[in-house]
Amino acid sequence: MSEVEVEEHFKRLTNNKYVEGVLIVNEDGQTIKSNLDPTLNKKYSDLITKLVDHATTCVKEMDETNDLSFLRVRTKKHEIMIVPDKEYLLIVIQNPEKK
Amino acid sequence: MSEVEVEEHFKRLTNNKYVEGVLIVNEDGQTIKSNLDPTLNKKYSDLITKLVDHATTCVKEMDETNDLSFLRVRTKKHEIMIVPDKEYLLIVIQNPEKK
Amino acid sequence: EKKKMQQLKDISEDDRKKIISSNEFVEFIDHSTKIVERALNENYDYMKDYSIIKDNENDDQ
Amino acid sequence: EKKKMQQLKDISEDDRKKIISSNEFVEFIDHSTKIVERALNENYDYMKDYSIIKDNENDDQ
Repeated sequence: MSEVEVEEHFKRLTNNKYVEGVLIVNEDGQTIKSNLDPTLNKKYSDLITKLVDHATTCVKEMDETNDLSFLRVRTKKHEIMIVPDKEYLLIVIQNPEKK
Repeated sequence: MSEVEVEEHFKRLTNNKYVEGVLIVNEDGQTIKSNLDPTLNKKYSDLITKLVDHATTCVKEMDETNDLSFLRVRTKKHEIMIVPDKEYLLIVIQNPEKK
Repeated sequence: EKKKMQQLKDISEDDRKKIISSNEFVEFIDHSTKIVERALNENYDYMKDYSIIKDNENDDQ
Repeated sequence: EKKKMQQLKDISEDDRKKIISSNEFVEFIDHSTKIVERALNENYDYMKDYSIIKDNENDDQ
């Protein structure tokens, strides 16, 4: 496992024909890897980090022993898939309509 | 279309073997129909209504012309599926592990 | 926003009845339950790592 | 929480390099991309109403 494999995993996602964007941020919303343009990247990282905080709090308040493992935000135009972790977030934007 | 059909749709969900709970609330989080016990019902309706507000705001701030159509909150223990509408929310809790 | 602050009262029985028989509500139920039923019928769980060989998969549970 | 208030600086290049080569990060990428890829490979769109007959389905788009 090394940086090369991280690059490979990242490429496999960005090359997927349904994927419109891939963004990896740390818990503060700072970008580690992304293929989005800077303005979109800033907007998505800030907003989605906050949304994940809310979702995690919501899950914890319902059941202290539970935890958020995946969030799918389907909108009219696309779907945002978010895999949260203690320190990082993987955010992938896809357009399922083409299926 | 009538009350009978609403009941039928509701039953079809509650009878599904993966489904652990079905809850329909209005935009203020007041319960219209539910098969959860009162305490769980209160907790879920309050928390999920707030989460949906956050998710809708997040989607709108990213793109004014977009809209939230479906939210899937996957946790360690179950999955919460939420279909939002102008006035109502359908909330279904399922346990996909059994699949 | 006073209403949100104090403890939110439940809907009265009449209001509930009115809502349930209203067109908007019936249409919402028809539309939203269809989506959820399609999602429920996906018998593929994307969280599960199917690559783990069947027998030791149960040890993970 | 001062950090959150003022405009969040980007990560320095060194920190980014350190994170990308750290075990936790590589494990996170391996685990999380697998989940997303399985979700991406579902070729079934639960939002789509497949019951509408093929030809007039395109008018809905």
